[in-house]
Amino acid sequence: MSDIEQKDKPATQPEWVKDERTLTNSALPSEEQDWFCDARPRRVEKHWQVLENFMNWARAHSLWILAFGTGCGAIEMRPLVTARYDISRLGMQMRPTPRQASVFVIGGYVSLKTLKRIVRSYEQMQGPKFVVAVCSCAINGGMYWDSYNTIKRIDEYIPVDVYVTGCMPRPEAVLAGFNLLKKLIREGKAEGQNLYADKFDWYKANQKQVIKDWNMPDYNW
Amino acid sequence: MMRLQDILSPFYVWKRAFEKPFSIAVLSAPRPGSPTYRGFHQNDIDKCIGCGTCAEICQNVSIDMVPVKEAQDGDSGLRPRIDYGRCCWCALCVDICPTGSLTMSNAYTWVEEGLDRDVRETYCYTPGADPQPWDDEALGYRKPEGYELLHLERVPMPHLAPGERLNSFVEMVKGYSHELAVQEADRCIQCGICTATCPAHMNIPAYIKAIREDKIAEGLKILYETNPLPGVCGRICTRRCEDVCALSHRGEAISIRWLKRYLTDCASAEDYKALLESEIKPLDRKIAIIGAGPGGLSAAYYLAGMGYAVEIFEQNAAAGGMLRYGIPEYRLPYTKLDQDVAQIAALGVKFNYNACIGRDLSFDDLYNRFDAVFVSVGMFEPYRIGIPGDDNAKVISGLQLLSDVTNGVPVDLGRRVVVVGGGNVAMDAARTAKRLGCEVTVLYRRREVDMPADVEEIEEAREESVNFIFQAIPLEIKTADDGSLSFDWGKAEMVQQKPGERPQPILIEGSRENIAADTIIAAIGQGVNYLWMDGEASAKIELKKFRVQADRWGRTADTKIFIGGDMFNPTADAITAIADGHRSARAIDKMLNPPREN
Amino acid sequence: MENLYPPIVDGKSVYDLDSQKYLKMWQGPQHPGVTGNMSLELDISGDQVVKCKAHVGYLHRGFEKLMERRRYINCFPIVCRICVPEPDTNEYLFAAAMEDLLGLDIPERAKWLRTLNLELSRLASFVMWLGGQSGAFGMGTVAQWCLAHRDYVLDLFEEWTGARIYHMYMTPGGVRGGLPEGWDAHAEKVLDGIYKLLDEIRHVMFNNAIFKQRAKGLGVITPDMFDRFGIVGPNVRGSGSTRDIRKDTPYLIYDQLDFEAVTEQGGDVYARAKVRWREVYQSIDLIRQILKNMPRKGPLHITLPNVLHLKVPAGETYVRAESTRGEYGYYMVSDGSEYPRKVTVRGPSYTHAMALLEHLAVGVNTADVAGLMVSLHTYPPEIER
Amino acid sequence: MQELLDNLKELYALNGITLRNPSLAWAEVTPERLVGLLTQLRDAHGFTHLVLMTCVDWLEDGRFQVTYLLHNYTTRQDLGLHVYVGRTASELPSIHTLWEQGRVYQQELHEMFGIYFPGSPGLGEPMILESWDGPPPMRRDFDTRVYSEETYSHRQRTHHEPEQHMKDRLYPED
Repeated sequence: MSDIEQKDKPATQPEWVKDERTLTNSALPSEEQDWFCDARPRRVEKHWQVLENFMNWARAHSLWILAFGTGCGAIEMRPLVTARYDISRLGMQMRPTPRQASVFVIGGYVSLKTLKRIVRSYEQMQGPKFVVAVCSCAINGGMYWDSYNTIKRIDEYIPVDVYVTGCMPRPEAVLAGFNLLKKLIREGKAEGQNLYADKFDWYKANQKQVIKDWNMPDYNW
Repeated sequence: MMRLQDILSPFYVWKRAFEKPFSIAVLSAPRPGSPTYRGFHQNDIDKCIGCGTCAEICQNVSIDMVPVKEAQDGDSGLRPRIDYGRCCWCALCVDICPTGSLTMSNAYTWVEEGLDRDVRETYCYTPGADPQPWDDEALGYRKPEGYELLHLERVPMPHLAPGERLNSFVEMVKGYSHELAVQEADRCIQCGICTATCPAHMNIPAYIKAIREDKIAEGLKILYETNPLPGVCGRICTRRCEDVCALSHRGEAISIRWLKRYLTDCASAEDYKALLESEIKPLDRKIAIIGAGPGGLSAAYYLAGMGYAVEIFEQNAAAGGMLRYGIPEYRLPYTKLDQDVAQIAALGVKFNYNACIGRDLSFDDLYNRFDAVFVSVGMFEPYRIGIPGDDNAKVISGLQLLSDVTNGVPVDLGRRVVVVGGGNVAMDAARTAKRLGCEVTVLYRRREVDMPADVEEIEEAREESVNFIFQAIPLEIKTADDGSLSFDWGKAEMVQQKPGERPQPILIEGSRENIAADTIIAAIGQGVNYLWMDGEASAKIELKKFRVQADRWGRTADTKIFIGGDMFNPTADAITAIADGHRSARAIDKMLNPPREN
Repeated sequence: MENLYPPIVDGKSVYDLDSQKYLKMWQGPQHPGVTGNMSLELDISGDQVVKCKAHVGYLHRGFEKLMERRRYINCFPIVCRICVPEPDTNEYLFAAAMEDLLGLDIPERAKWLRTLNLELSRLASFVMWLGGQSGAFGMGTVAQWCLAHRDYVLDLFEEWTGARIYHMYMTPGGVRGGLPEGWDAHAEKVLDGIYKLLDEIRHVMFNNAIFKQRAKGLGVITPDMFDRFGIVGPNVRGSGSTRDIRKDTPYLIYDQLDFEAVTEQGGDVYARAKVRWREVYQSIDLIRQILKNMPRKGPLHITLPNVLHLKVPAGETYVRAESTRGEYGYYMVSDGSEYPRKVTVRGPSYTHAMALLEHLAVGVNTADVAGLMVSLHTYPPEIER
Repeated sequence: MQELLDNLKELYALNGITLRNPSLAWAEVTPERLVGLLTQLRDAHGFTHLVLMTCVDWLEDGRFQVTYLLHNYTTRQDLGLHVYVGRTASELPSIHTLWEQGRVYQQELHEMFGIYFPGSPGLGEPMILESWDGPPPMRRDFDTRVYSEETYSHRQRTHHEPEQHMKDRLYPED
């Protein structure tokens, strides 16, 4: 991945506060200062290995999906969570709020307007959190490769742990993606959250490059 | 108004508790896709010709053509590489594939871990070349039977009926009308595979496009870029381009030759004139060209276009060479040839007729007077049959007959004519004899499939009720008492002498049959007349197996002498001669390297 | 006009939205109570919605722009993406508009197969809608049943066309292939299952006291609103109208099928649910009729001029079909070139989810907004394309 | 249909009347007479249903063609009205008072083409596009492909054209 050049900024500001469009606590009236989190995301350090293995095992068996149908991929999530494919057998279910969810399924193409909501939702999810990108549109633009309003690669904006290609991918293919995710989690390789923390500036710069009316805190925790 | 029933009714759902659940056991073994599922692509890499039609129709630009094999005639060596970050599984690529090599398996699962890598690279592969688990999957989407995005059948060319054409030398192929030509041009998929195979590398897709868009003047200009005798080639070209046409794999090739003919036929005099309008800066260099056949005319056109002063020396009374004296008028009307020649003459090329080098003029003289000499004298020396009695006056060569008819010399063939040979000259001679009112029998040493003549020519000869005797080896020609000829021949069998080579006809011992004839026409090939190599100038030129040695640019051992045409190239057809002329013209230009402005 | 925004008395809004007495609440885009990726901006007083504004555009891909630069044949795979749950209407209408401009008539058998495809797709969409409507009122059981049965229909599609969701089956000029062997029996089994399911839905949903209490009288559409808001499809049929394009201006072979437009009185959520529930019966019946009467032999496709450089004569046309949501239309303008000049998609959700929903949501309990929105049967992708 | 159009032709100066088929006709009207005509069609002639409103950009002619398609539920006929308006500072009368959904259509046309409809509620608010800083994207002079390539990262193609590739490989010097 190519790194975006870092802009020069006054040393007094945190380096990831990119421009004046960003909302910061200090800019708000005092009674509203606890609205936003001013901190940047932090790496989550590993526990003691045995404990970590146990935690990973537990995480892998309790994946709660954020019920946010971002694109046409959402249509195959419904059979997946209902009787026919019934992924509750795998300890997975849909949750209506990011606070309760640990898996974000990006369903295909992402328009600019949705990208903003995706970033907010992703940042509001509590760690450990994982992203599964389904459909070819999330990989390289898919059939909207020349559309002015959809981004072409979701991994430039949020870290993606697992990809599933297809248009639409069948529920079984999505399921295979979840199985791979579980495997990665058990092996301790699903480190998207830490990647986001490490390369936060890069992700932010990419996000701000396409979201022209950035009017929220840089990190919506 | 609430009723008790409304409160109890939902409990109906409890009965479902005793029913079989909907859930399927997908968790252990995923269900396979249906037998016609549109999954990941498969490609039969040997069947694929790399025409790129799949990439052309893909609206997602998900198909790239990448080199996998060596390019060769009819195969670009490219193979489609598919990006599954773009593909939408619409299967238009499968539907349109001209060879039918591209299909889809019913495999649908492909997951990748995504962190810190560019998945766009992993989600790309060349089906058939990069091994994938589903390569041998028998199920999956295939183009449904009878469903066709391409037009596999050629628009039929109107011909004169056999009965009609036997009476005259009027051109038998009528030519496409505007509608038919556009319809035929519309079939073209513009892949460009044919361009490499055409000896002259004519830009075939471009001029077919011009026909489709009804831009005749533009099309004519494209033709003249690589071929100064388009009117001729549009009629008698051996059209190797059509052999490799992408559509010929499952259907009939585009009638490239007839489309070219359509262009020249419907181009107006203004269109032709417009081609001459670009200004040519005359150069102070003179080129002599020996032989006004296709090779010589082509070289003359391009050299004159570059500004050279070009003079052509032709032994006959008119230009065209084999085109005029070897091809009967019902295939190539002289007016068409004259038109193409006139276009070349209009560039300022000087024609010297009845000027045979070695007889009327000396080669040394030309060599000294001109800056370069291009020799394309063609092959006008017919071979003899080489059996006892072939020196009889009633045994004539096919070429003799054809040129006599061209020159208007009265010929008397009698009633029964036997033609020996299986090439195009044999067919032309046979059909010319037929038009002169004879009964014609063609004798050929090998089988019909081995005949070097065009399939269409054989077919048309049959329609004109020419008889064929195959696997017949000539033995002897005797004169009967009534003055007619008696031709003895023996039956041959085809023997595979070496594996991989074509079978040879071997005379069956003791077989001897007889056919009566008034005239026997030998059309078993021609050789080169080396009369022109008389003086000192040509001393440097090497001959090997009766062939002048030169490189592919026609450069001989003497830097000033270039050769081309039938006497040089092994295929001995008009389009190759034209290509030779064009190539040599550029080689001559390079050799002389005259000063040019800017 | 007077009902669209909060009531105005003496030139002032009854609800003073600037007084901060009202809570502003966003429902969506990430919310289980909206259909797809769109959002509602609600002003609430207590439990009651006093103002609703629909926000769309989360799924905008610029189809009409993309189609301007794609050849006609290349538009055919992308149009089905305009509506995810019922893509076939798009395929049919695009093909129909193109065939109208080209002056083509497709083979009889292709017409039957197209009708079958459309009807099956309507069936799947309605069944999924029933699940959505019940789910929006908290009856998850029906949603589970419906989604599973819809999946059986998708299996039928997969067997027939080679794909579950985006079938890309109706190509301009006809259809891609015939029915596979044994498909009829498989279809009959699935239809039978849905037929039984419908009866269970009647017990669990339509006879359910809770559903009746919540759905009756909610979101009433009155006949005077039909044309003012451009309401079409089951939404008007739930208010006593018999407008049904399949019946009124028959296309394909609908005129050879025996059916009547389904209509209910009441105009509320309950009536609309009833209409759609009955339409599933109708679809099953129509599919059975088609399978019974369909010609089994004959050409499926006419060969178009080479699709790689197909030019469509200049002109403009409008074709319409009855989708599950009502009138779906394609307005196609050709300038005689290889690319369409303009293709405008008229999705029924366009008016339902914007002007109409904003109107109906006023005065509704917050908890019922989801149910109301589902009852209008809107799919966001066809609003913004 | 023909009869109706003949009647209206005089009154509303209709132009370019084309009958595509017995139930679908197109006609051209000037912006000034548009609202009057639409009102009369709706109230007097039964064309009560506004099917759609859309715009076709005739870049070559330098004008927009705004199409109003009306449907008559009684006679099952469609009538499409074309209104031509220049591509710069385009302005058309608003029809939101005639049909509620006219507001939505007008909002979209304003956003996608930059046509101004005075008086239409919420016209200036972004509807579909958010944070869009380019020209109205549905205009033909806006090239979505170029924009997309400049704004987003794409895979580099490795495509070879067969014809050129064969030339490079088989006869490079010809």
